[in-house]
Amino acid sequence: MTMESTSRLQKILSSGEFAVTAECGPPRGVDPEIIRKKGELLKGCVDAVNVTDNQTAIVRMSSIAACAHLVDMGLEPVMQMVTRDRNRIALQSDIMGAYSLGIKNILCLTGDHQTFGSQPDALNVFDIDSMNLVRTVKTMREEGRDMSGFELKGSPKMFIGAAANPFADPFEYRIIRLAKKIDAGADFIQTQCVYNLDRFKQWMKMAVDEGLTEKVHILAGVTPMKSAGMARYMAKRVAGMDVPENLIQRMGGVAKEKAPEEGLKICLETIAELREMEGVHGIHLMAIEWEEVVGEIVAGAGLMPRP
Amino acid sequence: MNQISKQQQLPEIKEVPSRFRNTIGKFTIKRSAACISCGLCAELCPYGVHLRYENYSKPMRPVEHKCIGFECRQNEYYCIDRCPQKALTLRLNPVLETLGDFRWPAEMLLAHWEMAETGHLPVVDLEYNLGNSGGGFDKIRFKLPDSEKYLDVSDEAMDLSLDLNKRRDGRPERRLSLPCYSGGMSYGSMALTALTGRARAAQKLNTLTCTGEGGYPEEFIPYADYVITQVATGLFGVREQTIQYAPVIEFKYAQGAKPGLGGHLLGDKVTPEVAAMRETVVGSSLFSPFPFHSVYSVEDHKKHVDWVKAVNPRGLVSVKVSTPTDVDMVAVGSYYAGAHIIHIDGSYGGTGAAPDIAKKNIAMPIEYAIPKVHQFLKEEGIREEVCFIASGGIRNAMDVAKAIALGADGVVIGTAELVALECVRCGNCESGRGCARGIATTDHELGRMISESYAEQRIVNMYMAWRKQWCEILRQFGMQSIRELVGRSDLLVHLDYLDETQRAQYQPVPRHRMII
Amino acid sequence: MPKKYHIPTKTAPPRFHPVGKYTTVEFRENCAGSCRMCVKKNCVYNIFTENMLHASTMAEPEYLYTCMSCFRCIQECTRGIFSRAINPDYRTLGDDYWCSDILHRLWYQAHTGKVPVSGAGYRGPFVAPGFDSMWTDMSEIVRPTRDGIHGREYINTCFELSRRVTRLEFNPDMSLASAVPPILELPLPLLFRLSPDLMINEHLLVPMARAAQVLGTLMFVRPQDVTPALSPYAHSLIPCLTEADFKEHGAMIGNSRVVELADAPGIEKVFNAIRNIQPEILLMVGIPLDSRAASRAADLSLTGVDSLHFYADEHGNELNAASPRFLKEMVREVHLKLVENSIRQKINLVFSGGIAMAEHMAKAIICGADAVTADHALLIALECRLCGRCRDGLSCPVKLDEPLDMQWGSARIVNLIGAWQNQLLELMGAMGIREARRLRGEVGRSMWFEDLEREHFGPLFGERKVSGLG
Amino acid sequence: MRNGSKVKVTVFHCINVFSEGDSRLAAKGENVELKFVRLPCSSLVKDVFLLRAFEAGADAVVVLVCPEGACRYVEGNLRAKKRVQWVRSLLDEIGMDGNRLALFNLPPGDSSDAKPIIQKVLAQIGTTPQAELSDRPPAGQA
Amino acid sequence: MIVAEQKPMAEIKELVAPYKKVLILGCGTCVKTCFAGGEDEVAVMASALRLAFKVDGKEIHVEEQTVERQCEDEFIQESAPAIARNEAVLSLACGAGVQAMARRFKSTPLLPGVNTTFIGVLEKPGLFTEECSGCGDCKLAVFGGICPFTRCAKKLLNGPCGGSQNGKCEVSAETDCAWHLIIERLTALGQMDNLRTYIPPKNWRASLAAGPRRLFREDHVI
Repeated sequence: MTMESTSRLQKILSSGEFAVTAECGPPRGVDPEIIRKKGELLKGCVDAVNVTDNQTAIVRMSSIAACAHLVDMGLEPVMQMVTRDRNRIALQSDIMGAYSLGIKNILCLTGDHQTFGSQPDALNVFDIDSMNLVRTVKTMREEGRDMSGFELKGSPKMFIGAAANPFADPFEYRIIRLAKKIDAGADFIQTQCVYNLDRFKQWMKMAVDEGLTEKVHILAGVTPMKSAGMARYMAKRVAGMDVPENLIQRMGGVAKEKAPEEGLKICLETIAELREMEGVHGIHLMAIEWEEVVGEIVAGAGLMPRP
Repeated sequence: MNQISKQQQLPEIKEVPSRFRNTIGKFTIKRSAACISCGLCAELCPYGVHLRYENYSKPMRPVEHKCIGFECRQNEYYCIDRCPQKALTLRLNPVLETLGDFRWPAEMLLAHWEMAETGHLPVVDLEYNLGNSGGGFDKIRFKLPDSEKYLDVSDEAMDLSLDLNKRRDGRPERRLSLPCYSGGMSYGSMALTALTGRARAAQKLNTLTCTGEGGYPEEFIPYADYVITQVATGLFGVREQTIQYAPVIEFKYAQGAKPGLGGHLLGDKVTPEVAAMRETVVGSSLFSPFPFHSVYSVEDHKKHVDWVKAVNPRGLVSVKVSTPTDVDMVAVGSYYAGAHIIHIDGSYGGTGAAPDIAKKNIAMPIEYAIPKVHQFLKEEGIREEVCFIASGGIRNAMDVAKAIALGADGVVIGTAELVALECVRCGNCESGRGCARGIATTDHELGRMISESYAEQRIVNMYMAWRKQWCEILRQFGMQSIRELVGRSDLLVHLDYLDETQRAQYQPVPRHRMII
Repeated sequence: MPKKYHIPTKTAPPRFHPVGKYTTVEFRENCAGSCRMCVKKNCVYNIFTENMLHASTMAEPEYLYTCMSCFRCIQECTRGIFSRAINPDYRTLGDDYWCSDILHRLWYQAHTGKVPVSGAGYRGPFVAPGFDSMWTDMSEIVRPTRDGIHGREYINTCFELSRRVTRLEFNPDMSLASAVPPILELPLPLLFRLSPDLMINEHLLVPMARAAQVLGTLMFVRPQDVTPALSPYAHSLIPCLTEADFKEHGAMIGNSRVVELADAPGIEKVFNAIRNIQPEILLMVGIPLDSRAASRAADLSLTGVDSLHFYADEHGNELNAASPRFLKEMVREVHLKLVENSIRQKINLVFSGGIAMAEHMAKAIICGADAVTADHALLIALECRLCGRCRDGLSCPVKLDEPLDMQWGSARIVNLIGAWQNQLLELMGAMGIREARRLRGEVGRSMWFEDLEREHFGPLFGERKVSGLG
Repeated sequence: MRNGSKVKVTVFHCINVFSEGDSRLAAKGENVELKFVRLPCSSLVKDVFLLRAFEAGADAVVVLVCPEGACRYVEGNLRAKKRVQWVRSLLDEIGMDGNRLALFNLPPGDSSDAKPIIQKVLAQIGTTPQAELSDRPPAGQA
Repeated sequence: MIVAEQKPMAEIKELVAPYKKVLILGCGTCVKTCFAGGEDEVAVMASALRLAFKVDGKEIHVEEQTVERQCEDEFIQESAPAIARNEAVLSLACGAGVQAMARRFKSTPLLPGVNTTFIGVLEKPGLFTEECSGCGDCKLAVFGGICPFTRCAKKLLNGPCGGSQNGKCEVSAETDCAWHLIIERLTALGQMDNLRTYIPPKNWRASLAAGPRRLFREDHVI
């Protein structure tokens, strides 16, 4: 792992400390206060805030701008960037612009398909895939050149993240793909929400066996469930999610008003198990539109203070 | 002794599949879109109806002619019931309604295609012994045999041979291994490959084929010892040389398909090759005169026979005539003219094109002529001195056996050999470019549809299947040689001559409403 | 020898798509027919090229007439989507006697003027009722030439409607004492008649009369059907009159060579009245072919009539009988009755009804007729499908109720008769018979099913236990 | 009902359900003019046949097929059904009532059901013969 | 082949409405095979249009013709007399065919009767699937003969996204995940190593990115 960037997240991870990041979706509008409010909630309980890029293909304030607001507040953002909406020209220019605004972390994604979002009629771009985006950022960072080989005046010293989904099919191939992303230049990996711990363990073991955890920091995705309905929805409707039936039962087994409490309980149990797992270097909390609960979870997991 | 051992070397049977992509079967199997390509049907079917090739997950279209149909229901491998998707449907093939005719019903055609393909009698339940004509052979049955007489000998030990020369006149005593040989089909009427294939099959089977009246193509020369040279009224392509090639020379006076008419080849079929062989003009219709313009009496006839005998001192002479009311007299006349073989061609046969009016109306069916001639030759005391051959509407092995039991020594086969080459009897031998199936055609493109080896082996296969049937008949009557069967009309019954209780013992006459 | 008789034929294609025999059953959903190996493109007979045209008028979807049933499309289609069925319209064409096969062949002959030829032997039943239980003989070594080449005699198909004189009488000076009767020789033992069972109109009669003129034969016609359009052909018509109405049609009698009178008791009494109108006229009496026909013929033969014309029904069956006998037996009965009475030579016999094919003409003559008439066959030559719609007052699918091209119509009929004549020549040639006159009553040159069974199977199998054809 | 004139119905039928004689008999209706088109298999009703029947002036088109599972060609009647559905939707699209076209499964050889079926179709389409459709003023001017 | 589907009748009616004499011109190649524009479809379209206008009380004269290929002048020429007789042409060919016609017949309005959808195959009776996008830079050898550019909703080159489950694409449960198929096939071929190597960004210049493409075969030009 090359130590090139000046990212705080990177420092924490490379120091061997268990890292905590949280997700923050920009608003469907222009009001920066909403971002700031979310930032306040997360301040002091996470190491970095992960800002989504038109997630689920719904049009929102741009990730770059939202990140810039957080930088202003003294928080460290992780800028998500999807290849769905930009061709290679826009991607590179946005990366340079973001860095110039003080954004030090990037999470390179392909992005959800637009058919699920607010604009299914849109033309997708997918000029390059996430793998190539990772490599592009790395090349810019380490060689100081853009994709065309042009030498840049100053290079974005970004800490590069990529996503992995241990629960998608075909399972055997998932490790190959992880290795490929690491080869391409990923410094950290953020996984899909972990509910099925058995399968996650199996995946982690394969990653450890392949020696991949030596090369990369893996942050396990964790999402607290608010209700049995949400559990069922994620199990059925969200692509790439694996919510075991026993968890759905468990959520459904308690009274409706008690459900959020039960969700948090599951979440804390999961974090506890994750912390024991070899190769897991941190967690990524995706409390979707429920940011106020992040502090409670981090505290409950005994991970305070942050950073 | 030498003869016998030669006979026992039976030609090899080799599977020769259809030339066509889709075979026609008695049953049809449809695979619906519900099929999930699991391949179970292909694993189950022992008859090879469902094929599934490696790395091709979908089973191929069913090989319908191998399917044994509804009787398969009792088997645990019955694909229709076992298919997990219920995607297969079995039906009687409706196309059979449009195939075949009264004399050659669809099932008889299918069975002969199968025999020619495999060399065995069909596994599928097909009626191949009886036609739908409602008379003649279709009403004649072998008597129920006496089970005590059953002779348990192998097929190899059976003698099915036919002696062509019984005159003991110093000419070769030619013996064929089968009680039949194949009829004249002329160069020009048929694809050359099919003709040569027939000659090759004749060699393999130790029997004969015949040039017809279109001349002697040089492709026949390697098989010359198995090819009859026909001398017909048109004398097309007849030369001293071609007479000298042949073991048997056949005078064709008349033919059953168009008795009293000469042969004719329409202009479309007279290609440059045919024209050269027949020494005529390309594209001009060729009509053979009728009769021999130089023959107006038995004496004239004898003159011809003597001439041929002088040209070819080792040749046997066959005289082919049709079946007028005085066919018996004609036969005896031919004997006195010096013929070794008397060949009577009945009215319902023929392979080539003929006016419909002639095929249907002129001269009598062979079923009547055989006993008439046989009896007359006996009365004249010369039955043992001639080889009496019948032809014309003799379709299958059972017909052959019946004809022999009625009094013939052997028969000549035409149509069945074409059916072995996948003729559908559509009857369009002369129209346009000739046979659309590449059999009776001189069209260069269509003629390429048949290869010599295909034709040879299909014909060999069919006769080998027939041989099995003949052997079984002989065993049932305690005979070891087909010569014992000649004239044994006492072994036959005719359904119309039985009272009702007796008739019930025999297979009834098939009667289907047919549209032809 | 009369001069060489030759019938000029010339292709006359059908106006309507003839009802085809086969139709392909194919599921287009499985194939759009754009494959390089498409059997529709490769059909040897090119029958699929016009396939869409058949569907283009919804008057009636027509199936493939031209399909020759070679099965190559069925067997070679890469998707195996073809099956074949018999066209249901073909199945129901005509009736049991005038079956679809006969209609098809008549259409073919009227179209091309050629003898129907096919390969692969005979396809029909061993024996069938009617004329199909009788075969004609052949001769191995004698055959007259059919067309008189090299100066040899050709086969003569003439017959006469003339008055028969059993002997000539001479005056003492050896001059002829008896009047020489008029001679009317027709080149073909076939006359025309349009059966009133189906359609009769001017559009049909004119081309037929013209064809009769071209062929040198005569056409029976009812006076009520005669229109001015027929006047150019008056010489080729035989008016069918009755005792009651002949006087009204004197002009017609004057223009004709033969006139027919419907039989009635005492009909012979009006013969002289007609001869008074036209002394040269030949008289014919029309008699229903029923159980009394033979004795009536014997009676009438003595009355000075020249010819008798017997009417069977449209299927050639005896009239007014519970289980009618067929033409074959009926002709035989009439003929033998006259032979028995030694008056056969005095009279000419013409039979009508059920003459559907060329062979019927020859076979009826063998049974004892001098000539026969073509009736439905003529209508079929003009594409009639015998659907019977006209009997129900419905429109004709081939528009025979509307004017048609006279040239075309007569060409179709000439073609048909040309083909029939050729076939008659084939049969006579095979028998070695040089004159149609010699064929008459010559049963020795034919073979009958019952006789063949008795003579050839009797000694082998004993006595037949079933009646008829079995 | 059209003034004085009969309603025209074209019936396509598989000969297995409905024989020639039956169709001739049935054709002699009172207020309905029936036209029968015999087919060796109902699958031969191409979509264009159905449309052309309407073009030729039919007020309704009825397709009579064998019961499902009884087709000699196994799937002919199913295909006829699909095509009828497709043409019905096409008729709806072009502003002719899809109900003018109907398919019925009849037991083989039983023609007694045919008349009520045809009456049913006629009841479905109401009383507007096709000819009167074209007499209507063009859309928008009504 | 090029797969197309007929436009809805309402749209076609609108296109045709201004004209009184229209030639419906089919194409006997790809669109015939996908049941969108062969002789049969032309006949159905003609019949349906006539009926549709009859219902509206309008008259229209419709002529039908189908040529072997509408994208080649040699075949287009066959339709020239019919085009001269009509006011407009409703072409049931693919977009290429319509444009080839437009180039040849300058004064006749050309109306497209089908939507050209994709280059595909007949997967099973009645189902056409897109299998090639004509990108001009074929890499099927690497992917075991299955094209991820076309058959993956995200055009991914370096492995599947996280959304595929049970071998199906996240975008539609009816679509096979192309990557699933690739992995299955490469496993069977023993070529999984193909997927360990990194596939660089695609050169889209060979595709539509560089504007309309041209293919010039100099060796075929004298």
